[in-house]
Amino acid sequence: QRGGGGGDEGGGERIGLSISTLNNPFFVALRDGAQKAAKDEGVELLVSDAQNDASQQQDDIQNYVTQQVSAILVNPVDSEAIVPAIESANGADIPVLALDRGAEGGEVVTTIASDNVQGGQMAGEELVELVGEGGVAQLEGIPGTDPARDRGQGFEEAINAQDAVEVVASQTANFDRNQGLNVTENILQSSPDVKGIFAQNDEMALGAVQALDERAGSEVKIVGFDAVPDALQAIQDGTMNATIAQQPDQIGSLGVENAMKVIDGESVEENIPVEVKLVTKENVSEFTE
Amino acid sequence: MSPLLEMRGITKRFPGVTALDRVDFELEGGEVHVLLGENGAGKSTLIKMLSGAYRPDEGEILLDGEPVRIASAADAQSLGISTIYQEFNLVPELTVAENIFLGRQPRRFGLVDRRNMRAEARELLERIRVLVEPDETVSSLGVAQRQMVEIAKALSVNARILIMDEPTASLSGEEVERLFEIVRGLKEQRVGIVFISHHLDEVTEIGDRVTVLRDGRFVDRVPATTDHAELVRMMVGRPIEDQYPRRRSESGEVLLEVKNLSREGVLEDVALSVRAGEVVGIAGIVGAGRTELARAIFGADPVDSGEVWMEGHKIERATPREAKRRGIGFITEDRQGQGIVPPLSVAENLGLASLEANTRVGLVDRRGQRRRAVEMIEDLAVRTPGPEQEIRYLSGGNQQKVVIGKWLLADSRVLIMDEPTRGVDVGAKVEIYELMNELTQSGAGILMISSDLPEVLGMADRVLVMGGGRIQGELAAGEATQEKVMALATRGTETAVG
Amino acid sequence: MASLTERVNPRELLSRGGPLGGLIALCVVMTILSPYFLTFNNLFNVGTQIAVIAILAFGQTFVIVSGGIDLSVGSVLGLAGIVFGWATAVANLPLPVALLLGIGSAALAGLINGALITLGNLPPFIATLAMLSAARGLALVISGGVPLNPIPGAIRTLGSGDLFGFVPLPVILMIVMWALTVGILRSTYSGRCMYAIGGNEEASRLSGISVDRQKLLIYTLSGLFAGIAGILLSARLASAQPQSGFTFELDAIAAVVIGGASLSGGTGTASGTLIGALILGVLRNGLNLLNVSAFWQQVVIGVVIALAVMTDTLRRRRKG
Amino acid sequence: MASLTERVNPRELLSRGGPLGGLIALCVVMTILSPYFLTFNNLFNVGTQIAVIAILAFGQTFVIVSGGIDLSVGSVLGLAGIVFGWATAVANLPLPVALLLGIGSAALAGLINGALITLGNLPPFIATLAMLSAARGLALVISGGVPLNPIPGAIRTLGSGDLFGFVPLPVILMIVMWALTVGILRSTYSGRCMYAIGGNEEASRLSGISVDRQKLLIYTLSGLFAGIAGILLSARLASAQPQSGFTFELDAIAAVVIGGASLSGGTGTASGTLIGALILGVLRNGLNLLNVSAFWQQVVIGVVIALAVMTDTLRRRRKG
Ligand SMILES: Nc1ncnc2c1ncn2[C@@H]1O[C@H](COP(=O)(O)OP(=O)(O)OP(=O)(O)O)[C@@H](O)[C@H]1O
Ligand SMILES: Nc1ncnc2c1ncn2[C@@H]1O[C@H](COP(=O)(O)OP(=O)(O)OP(=O)(O)O)[C@@H](O)[C@H]1O
Ligand SMILES: [Mg+2]
Ligand SMILES: [Mg+2]
Repeated sequence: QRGGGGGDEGGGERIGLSISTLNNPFFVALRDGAQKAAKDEGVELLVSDAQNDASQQQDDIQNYVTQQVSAILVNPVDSEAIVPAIESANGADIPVLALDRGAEGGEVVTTIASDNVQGGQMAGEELVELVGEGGVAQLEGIPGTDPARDRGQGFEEAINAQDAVEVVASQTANFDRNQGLNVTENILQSSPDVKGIFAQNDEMALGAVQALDERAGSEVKIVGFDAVPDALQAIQDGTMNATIAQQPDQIGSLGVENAMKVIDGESVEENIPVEVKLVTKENVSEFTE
Repeated sequence: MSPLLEMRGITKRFPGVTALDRVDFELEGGEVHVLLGENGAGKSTLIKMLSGAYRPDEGEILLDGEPVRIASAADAQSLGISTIYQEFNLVPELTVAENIFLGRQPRRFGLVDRRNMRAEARELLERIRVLVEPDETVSSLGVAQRQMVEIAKALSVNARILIMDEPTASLSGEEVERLFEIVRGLKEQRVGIVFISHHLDEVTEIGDRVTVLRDGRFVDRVPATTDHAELVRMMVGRPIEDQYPRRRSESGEVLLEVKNLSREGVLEDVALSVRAGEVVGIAGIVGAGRTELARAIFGADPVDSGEVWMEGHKIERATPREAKRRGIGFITEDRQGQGIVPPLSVAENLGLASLEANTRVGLVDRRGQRRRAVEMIEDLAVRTPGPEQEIRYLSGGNQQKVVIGKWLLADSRVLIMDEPTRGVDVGAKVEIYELMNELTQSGAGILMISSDLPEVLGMADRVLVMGGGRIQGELAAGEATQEKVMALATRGTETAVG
Repeated sequence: MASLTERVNPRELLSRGGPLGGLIALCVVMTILSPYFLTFNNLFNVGTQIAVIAILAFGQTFVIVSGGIDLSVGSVLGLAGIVFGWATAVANLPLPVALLLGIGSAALAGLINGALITLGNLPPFIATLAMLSAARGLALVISGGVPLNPIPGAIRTLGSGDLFGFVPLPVILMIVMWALTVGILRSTYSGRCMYAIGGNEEASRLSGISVDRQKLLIYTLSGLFAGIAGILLSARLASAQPQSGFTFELDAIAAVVIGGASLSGGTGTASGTLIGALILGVLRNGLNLLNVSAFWQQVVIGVVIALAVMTDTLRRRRKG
Repeated sequence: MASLTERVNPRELLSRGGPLGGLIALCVVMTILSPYFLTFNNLFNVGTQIAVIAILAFGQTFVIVSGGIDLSVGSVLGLAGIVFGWATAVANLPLPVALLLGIGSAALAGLINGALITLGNLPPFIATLAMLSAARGLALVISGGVPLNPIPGAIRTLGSGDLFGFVPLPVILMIVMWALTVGILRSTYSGRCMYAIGGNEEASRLSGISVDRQKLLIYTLSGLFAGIAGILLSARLASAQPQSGFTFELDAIAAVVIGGASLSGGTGTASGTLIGALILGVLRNGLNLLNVSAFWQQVVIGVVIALAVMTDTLRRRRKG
């Protein structure tokens, strides 16, 4: 019965946005993006901050359900703990859209998140660019986790797309800086002449920087992922060459736009990837504030 | 017709030791066959071949003339062999009832039938007149009671062969009598009984035949009526004239003084003193509170009131460490649980109490420790392949010697000995008595707790008799007799605790 | 002592079933501090959240009572989930077969633990540590590192459905497993053997108990319980995750030990373990409700665990 | 046995210092499989990588020999690093003071463990589990969850520098700590008490050892070693990470137990622990050199750990 009412250009529609936490600039940006889009779309956007508290978030969503909002945007604190909340929304047949993090259960119309595959691909292409030719190594994240899988997939696609650069070693360092250091040291034993390293997150990349010390960034190119402050610093210092930054504001705006589509009964993709950006010495200043 | 049990040419080697060397043994139904031998002679090892704990390296075992293979305790049980081990083999966390029927719990519909088990246990305990509740956990029992539970456990299977490895070591007079009644009953039922003990009078009282072992070798098989001197000669290889060679030395100034020591429900206003050169004996029946008294004096248990003075100094914060530093030593009655440190070597165990004294700026004088240990091993004639041997592998009696040696090395000026010769062979006993003499002559004092009355009467200069947690009376060496002691001891029992 | 008579009425529990006192105190404090805490909804919520750990911990109880330790339960849980997921989502086998395979693989892992310990003569810590690594690896190999779904609806209901419209099925399953554990520990021959072996292995052997066979059984049971927990978890997540169960072993062991069992064996009860799991669950749930910052949460958890258990041990000591 | 005369010549080690046989076998296999393994460079590299775990494990050896367990070493390591990082990077205190604070905080954490166990009468597992959580939380609170750097150059050299141009300083530090541990265990009063307490606590107490005081010392030592390891780790990473040391406790305990110590106490040697750490290190290094896929690595690690220790226990058993 609801949803058809898209006639009067969405007026009176209300969308609930439940954010995992706002003590993190990434999610603040996500909210801003959503609010901007809401203004453009002319809908009312309710925002709640779960402060990284799963059960708090359940209550937030429960409130949205009782307030009969037209759609719920949820950025789960925990993709497992969120399931009951989503199910209760499903029960009241309010469409739910997941932002940045997926949900492990319940019916989610669409999941809008950074495109880790694309990020991995960009990183791969950048590394090929930097290295030119020769062997490179990959530091994998925790086996079996989504980011590890997607970033790895993208990276391999980029490498397979050409044949000047090949992957001589690919080992897991579990997203951990210390293991990044150890594994890199070990890889350097078996393949002393690697020209570059792609680490599936910046922590491991910074570990690699330690392992290579003065060779880092110069003789051996290092590309990371996530654009954490330490990594941006390293890029400025030239010990790292590049990393991948996500675009939280876009996740927010796309969330609202697609929520409207759903309300108006249009169908949307099950997964909506959001562009990621390559950070290099040239543009690093844009990301450090 | 062939004997009930026959062991031929049994040999058992352990790293560094040949415990048994081609030993023969036989047992008739309805006979009590005593195994006699010094500590470390191989008695326990021999019977462990029958109970399935060890397998012989050589030799064969025949039951009713049929060769049998006893690979596990289960095998032994199915052959009708039941064993009371020298070391306690109870599960402290479990109840008396469950320990008795361990591995054989009565079941209904595949489930353990508690009620039934409890009933059977109570029935059994009453039959052998042990006053413990089937529901008590073993950890709450004293050594004496534990021993009785072990006996009940062994009796709970109707065995054709019953093996008893020093069952009387931790029992006092009347309990021993109770045990012997049971044994006589079993003889009626043609049960064959292997009986190990270091008390020769028990041998004559209950035994039919005696097999003597020495250094793991078969010495001889004689009727139990053989006189003690002869038995001792076979065991030790030399005659022993005086079994209680007490050499009194004129007692000097008071070393240890205990003033009105009391602990709720355990000790009641106990006062005693030990002078230099004196052996003070404490007699009493099990449960009298002697062990508790000893522990209280040594600071091992808290007390409600009372003072302990050592050489004129009041021991303020009563802890074992303080007591030790003041020069008190304590040989506990529970050797396994409180005496030895099983994984450590003989030398390490010997050095334990003197460790602190041999430490300079935090560093232990290990060479000295080791040298002293080696000397002590010789002085006490401890049977061990070497000072490095883990003490858990020593025979019971030899472990006891090590525990005593530990305190000798800590040169304590007052030694509290709780059942010091429990499980120690006649020869070694005399050695320990001689040691007590040397100690007292060198001006030390000894407080000797013992359930072995002849020992108390033989060695003590003064006898304190405990009952119901209080000192019921004191007897001078001259006037003390079994009767007088027992009279005093039982006077306490109506007020007995626990 | 616990082994003697584990009744389930509170007074007994107070004296043997571990730190019930601590749990009650904790609940009282939470009720005072947060209006959300003492609601049917939230309590069932806690129950649902601890169900998986509790079932793991029940299996662990067998092992710890018998004087061993099983570090592999977390990984084995993951393995069971993946095998089950593979059987349904990839091989499209009928549900019963899939369940059999999932739980069976876990039980097999447990059996191997037992074999390594008895035949291989390895310390339980090493044997199960090896399995911790191997089982996790296998789960990754089988799944290719990706979550396997969909999980059949029937199973998903087990994760999210409820009885009489308000008792969550995971809680039901947990209670069933608890009862089963109580029964095994109290009334079966093997249960009694666990206490005996844990209390004095040599004495047990000399009493004719075939210790090795019992140990094989004990570790197999632990694996079996881990398998059931694994199915439940993938039911709740509506997907089988190769990583699920990571570091659960610590929670499981903690629940057992907080519940009053001793790692040296011979003591421990199912009810104690349940209380241990509840303490952990209530604590985490409560800290969320009070929305304590993530960092301080860990500090508080540490402090509260210590306090909760102390109430227990100090009381015991007072009792002498 | 081990406790009495721990010599360091290979034959002794073979019989007491844990599975040296397993380590040698492992090295032989690696040498055959990978040309890069048996090079000075790589061996030192292995040494550098195990240094942190080995130092943790040395501290853990004291605890395990005395019959306890310390789960908190990983978090305490992290805490020490963060306190040190805060002192240098945030509070700009002079290096010696910073070191004192960092290592001191770790020792204090250990002392608290000891107090909880002796005065608080908590099982070591619970006390140190609580500390595991609390110390991690504190590290996060102090650091605000972000890495703290820069670490002063002098310390960074400790992480990356080397002696005579080829012996890495972390290896030197590890060897020094090993020697220290050997000395403490073999020749100090407290060292001997550790074996006694682990072998039979009551007998030790009744031999006049003040068990409580010794335990306080033992857990403080474990904390102290964790502190030193923490400084070393932040030196290697040139940054103090609030999360560093996560799950290290498992590696540390594993190294000790693989090294032949029994969790029931009374046995264990510094050399055994070193061998245990080396087995873990060589294994991971080798798998990297062979570029084994992440999934299979875990399977292999599990299998090899089991095999390595079995060589040891089976030989012991053969000796009867
Ligand atoms: N498991 C073992 N390992 C090594 N040596 C052992 C082991 N068991 C016994 N021995 C040695 O075998 C010999 C015989 O020991 P056994 O216990 O049979 O003596 P025993 O006659 O029972 O002495 P006691 O009267 O003191 O009990 C002793 O020298 C003992 O050290
Ligand atoms: N009748 C009893 N009831 C309860 N406990 C007893 C009884 N008899 C002995 N015990 C326990 O046995 C142990 C030793 O007995 P206790 O010290 O009380 O007297 P004792 O004279 O030293 O006995 P023992 O002759 O065994 O040394 C103690 O721990 C005590 O608790
Ligand atoms: Mg014997
Ligand atoms: Mg006594």
